Amino acid sequence: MFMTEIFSAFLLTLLVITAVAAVKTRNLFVSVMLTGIYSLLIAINFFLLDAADVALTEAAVGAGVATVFFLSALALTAEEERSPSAYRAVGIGIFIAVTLVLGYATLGMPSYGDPEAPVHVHVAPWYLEKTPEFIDIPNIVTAVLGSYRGYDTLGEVLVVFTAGIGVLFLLGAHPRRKSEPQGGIASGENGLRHYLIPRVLGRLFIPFVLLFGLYVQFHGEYSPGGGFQAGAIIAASVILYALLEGEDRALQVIPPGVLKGLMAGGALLYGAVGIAGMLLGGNFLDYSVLTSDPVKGQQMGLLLIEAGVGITVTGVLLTIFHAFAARERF
Amino acid sequence: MDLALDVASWVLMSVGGLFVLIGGIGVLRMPDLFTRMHAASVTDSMGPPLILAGIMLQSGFSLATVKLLAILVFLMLTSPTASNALASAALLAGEKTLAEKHDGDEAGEAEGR
Amino acid sequence: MEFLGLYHYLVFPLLLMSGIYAVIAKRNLFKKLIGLALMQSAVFLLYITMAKVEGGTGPILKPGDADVLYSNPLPEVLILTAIVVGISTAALGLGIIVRIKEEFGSVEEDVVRELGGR
Amino acid sequence: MNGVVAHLPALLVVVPMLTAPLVMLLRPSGLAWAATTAASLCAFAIALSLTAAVLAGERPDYLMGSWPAPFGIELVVDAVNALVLLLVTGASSVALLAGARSIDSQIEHERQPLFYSAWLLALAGLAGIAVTGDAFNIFVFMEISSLASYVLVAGGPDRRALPAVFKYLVMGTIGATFYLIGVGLVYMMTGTLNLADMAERVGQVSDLRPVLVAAGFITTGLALKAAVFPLHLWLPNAYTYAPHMVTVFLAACATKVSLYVLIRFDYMVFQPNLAEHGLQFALFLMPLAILALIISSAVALFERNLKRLLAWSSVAQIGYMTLGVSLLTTAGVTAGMLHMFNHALAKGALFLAVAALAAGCGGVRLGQISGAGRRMPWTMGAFVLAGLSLIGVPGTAGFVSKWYLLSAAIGYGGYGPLLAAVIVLTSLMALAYIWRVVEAAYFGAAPAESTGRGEAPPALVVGAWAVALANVGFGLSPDLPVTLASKAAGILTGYSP
Amino acid sequence: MYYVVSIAVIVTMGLALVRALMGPSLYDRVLAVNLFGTKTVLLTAVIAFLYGRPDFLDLALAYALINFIGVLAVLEFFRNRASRRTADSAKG
Repeated sequence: MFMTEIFSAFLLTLLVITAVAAVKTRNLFVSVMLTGIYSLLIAINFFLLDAADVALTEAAVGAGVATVFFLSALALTAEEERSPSAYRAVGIGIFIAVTLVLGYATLGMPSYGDPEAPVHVHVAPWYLEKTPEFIDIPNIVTAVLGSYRGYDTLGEVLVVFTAGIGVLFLLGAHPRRKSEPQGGIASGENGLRHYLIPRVLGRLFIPFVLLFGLYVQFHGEYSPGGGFQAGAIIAASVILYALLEGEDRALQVIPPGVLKGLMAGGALLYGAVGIAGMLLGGNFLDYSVLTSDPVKGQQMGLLLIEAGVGITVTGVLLTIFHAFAARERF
Repeated sequence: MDLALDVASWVLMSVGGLFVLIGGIGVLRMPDLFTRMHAASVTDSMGPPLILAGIMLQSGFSLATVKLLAILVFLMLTSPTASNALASAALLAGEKTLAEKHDGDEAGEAEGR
Repeated sequence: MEFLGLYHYLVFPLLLMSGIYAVIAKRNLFKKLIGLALMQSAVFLLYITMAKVEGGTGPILKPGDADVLYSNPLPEVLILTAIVVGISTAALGLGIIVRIKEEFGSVEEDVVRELGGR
Repeated sequence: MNGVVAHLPALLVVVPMLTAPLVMLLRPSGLAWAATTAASLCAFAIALSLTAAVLAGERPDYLMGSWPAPFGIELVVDAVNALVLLLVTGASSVALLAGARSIDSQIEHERQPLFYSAWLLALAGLAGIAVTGDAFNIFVFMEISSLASYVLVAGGPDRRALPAVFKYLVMGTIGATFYLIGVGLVYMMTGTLNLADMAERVGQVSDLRPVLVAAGFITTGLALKAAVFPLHLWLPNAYTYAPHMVTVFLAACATKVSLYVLIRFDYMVFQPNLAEHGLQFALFLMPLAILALIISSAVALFERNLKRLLAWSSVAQIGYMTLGVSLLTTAGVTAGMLHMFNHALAKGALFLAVAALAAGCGGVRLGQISGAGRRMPWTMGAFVLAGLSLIGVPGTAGFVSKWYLLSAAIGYGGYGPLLAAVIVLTSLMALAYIWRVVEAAYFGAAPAESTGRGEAPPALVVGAWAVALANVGFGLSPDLPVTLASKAAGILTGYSP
Repeated sequence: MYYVVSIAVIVTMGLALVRALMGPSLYDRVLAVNLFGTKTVLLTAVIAFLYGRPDFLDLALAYALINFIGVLAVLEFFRNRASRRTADSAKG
């Protein structure tokens, strides 16, 4: 695997160059484009480091949805960075100090890929060893995410939910409805309608993207994927629709009330599964008690909570997208 | 049989890689946006079919082949679309073609760097 | 080999610091958020790097294969969480920026400060 | 019934956390307030019963999903976090009960369900941080509480709330990221995320350099979140421009929860295992605490906005807590924990009174409240009582913690008397800045245009008085906080052999 | 043989990055980003086989979808900006 090491090193170098360029450029649009590249690069690196689930999430969330969000916000603010940098000396000073400190820490770290490193001999082997017995699904990441550390994941769903609440709170309450069709991104009547080819093709693709999202959602126990990735992909498909047909049409398909319901419903579904565990005599988020067979119960619990995650993530990402898109430019 | 398959996928993948590389060099070296776009479309339309076909020969017939086919169809449809849309956007925004001998004081030019 | 492994660990502070530099030294609020995003992804890299086992493969069990070496699933799980936290923070920050632009007419820190916001 | 008791540590977090999505969907905002208050009171009741259990010598713990400890996530309640839990749930409940009218006047109706939902999330997040025994879980709940508090602060009616909240967001995210780096480095060296397991395994680590760096990152990150002195820049503006009730809630507990994590992590994981780390910790925190005390009190002396004055005073008071903790003695930690509790009482009452003043005078600048003492005698009465507690006058809660702090400082030996002198000096400064408010309120001429208004909404005044009287109550019979704090100090210092 | 293709693709990615950094126009950068995206798809597909885990092909598929949406979002941004500019100049 020596060659992949070289690949990895080369890609990491590109990563550093991209990051520096993204910071240095004064044009914010270019900066956003470069962060898109940065996301793709770091996702490939995750993939090279065997983290397929993370690579999928980073690509869907970082390169896809985040870029759309940044662009929609950029459409509402200024595109050029005007003020020169300040506190440059402070910045560089901290840069050097922290780099040295972390370099110092590097000296004591276990060498890269060492199978005897502490992370690989404690806790983690237990997951790899016991999952077939307790939960019996091939994707250990999903097992840890949904069951062993399901409480973290519930917290994470609520972080997303909070972000949705926050954006709605900031932008949603008095959306300045547009008087002319030139608001934020994807506003107006027609979106990309006059681009005939993308429109035709895009419409062709939307069902497939949705299908793929559902596949990622429900196949997450067997292959990379799960609620977050699926939520992001499904949200992306609706965003695609909004880009092609205009934001209003997309809102007709899934009205804001439904989006709110999705946001809350997913989190509540997750919580309900946890409480069901409690009522049936286990602890909170104990899925083994859901059915008479503990392994089946775990699998059912995982399926349900992943669905909850997917629903909330879809709802929140779309809510945020619409909140930006409905805003009139200043 | 295996040998023939190996040779075939070797050839396909190498040629595909070559196209990708040529296109990449073209994107770097060509003088203006539209010629660069032309170079990029070489990598998009010649690279994926050859490379993915090479992989398909290796993988035999399985779920992976179907996925590869899906990726291929997807790439073959989306990249030309994206190129087309990009070109028309650039053209609408006043980006000049090489033939029009642009002066370099266009809005797009000033925004770079 | 050893050097290449070390390289992973050294890239992490560089990425982290380019993000922090943007947060400290840039006065454009949008750029600060981009800096935050870069910074967070750097941390993701640290975690995933430590999950890798030499000669291992992704932690999705292969049916029927008994003695396969798998990489560590736990950091992956943590980073999945952290990625979602990152996008949530970014979205909220963007929302605030849009509101600042509406209220103050600018997203430059010094302009906003002159208009009374600190 | 026994079954429910076993689930209490989880329910404490789960109840507000799962009420939040429901509240968002409630249409009439009165209903949203009622549901939020009910959930908050429920959490408060749970916190009380957990505290009772802790006082009875139990140590309630809970395994999430029934997975055994280092593999799953474990919740642990002991004296240290029982104190913090009481603060968090209590502050939220009091602010909600007293401030329904105040919130109603500051947040538009259609935004209120969202606001209350964010409030519950902040509550769940803060309680979740305090109750968990897992390092990464702390990060997740820290993010819930931070994002929710950004939303709450951004609800402020003044447009200057927005830049303030942006700064809060940036600095909070840097803090959380630093914490995440630190946890990552410790995890790399120990392979575990459970705090107790971590504390055990750090001792067996072959190379301690990454752990040392991790300690630095975690301390810096949490110090940012806790607004320890030079990293406090986000705090004054965020508290000033937030809606009044949010200030009451957050000022009473948000920074203290981060401080709790800082103390817990350092005393539990790092100090027993890193040679000389206790000293490094003290050397890092003590000078900062002294600077915080002197500089922030001085700034507060010259501040004309009442809320910002109190916010700067909060930065100074965090200095007392870190000072106590940095002494590394049982007496010092007791004093620090005790002050955490008492300061929350005093600040809560003060900010409630300020909210009442704002309602009665139309503003919180010193010029606007002049003459308020005559028109709003009840409100100003509560303010003065709480102010006395903040200064540390005998008979109030503030006196108890100052007393413990002074005796801890003098018992410290060496330059202990010098520290004691700093404590006395800054208490005098507190006297001065509280006096400025009192002077304006009682002896200033009332501005002509606001003479028509009278006393504030009764709920606010009652709330302010209730908390102010609690200050007196806990000043006269300080058994509960003192027992909890000394138990907590025993646990914390007991980690180091 | 996977290595050969990977090297070609990775080098192309490097070239695309150079173009993205050089510009000069915004469209050049978008072109480079798009090129970078499709090359990422290819690289993931190849690496999935290089690692002997064809089940990881889902990633490549996801990248292909996301990449297309990203480019459309950029185009929409441009279209929007153009209409904003006309509005601005109309306002004077």
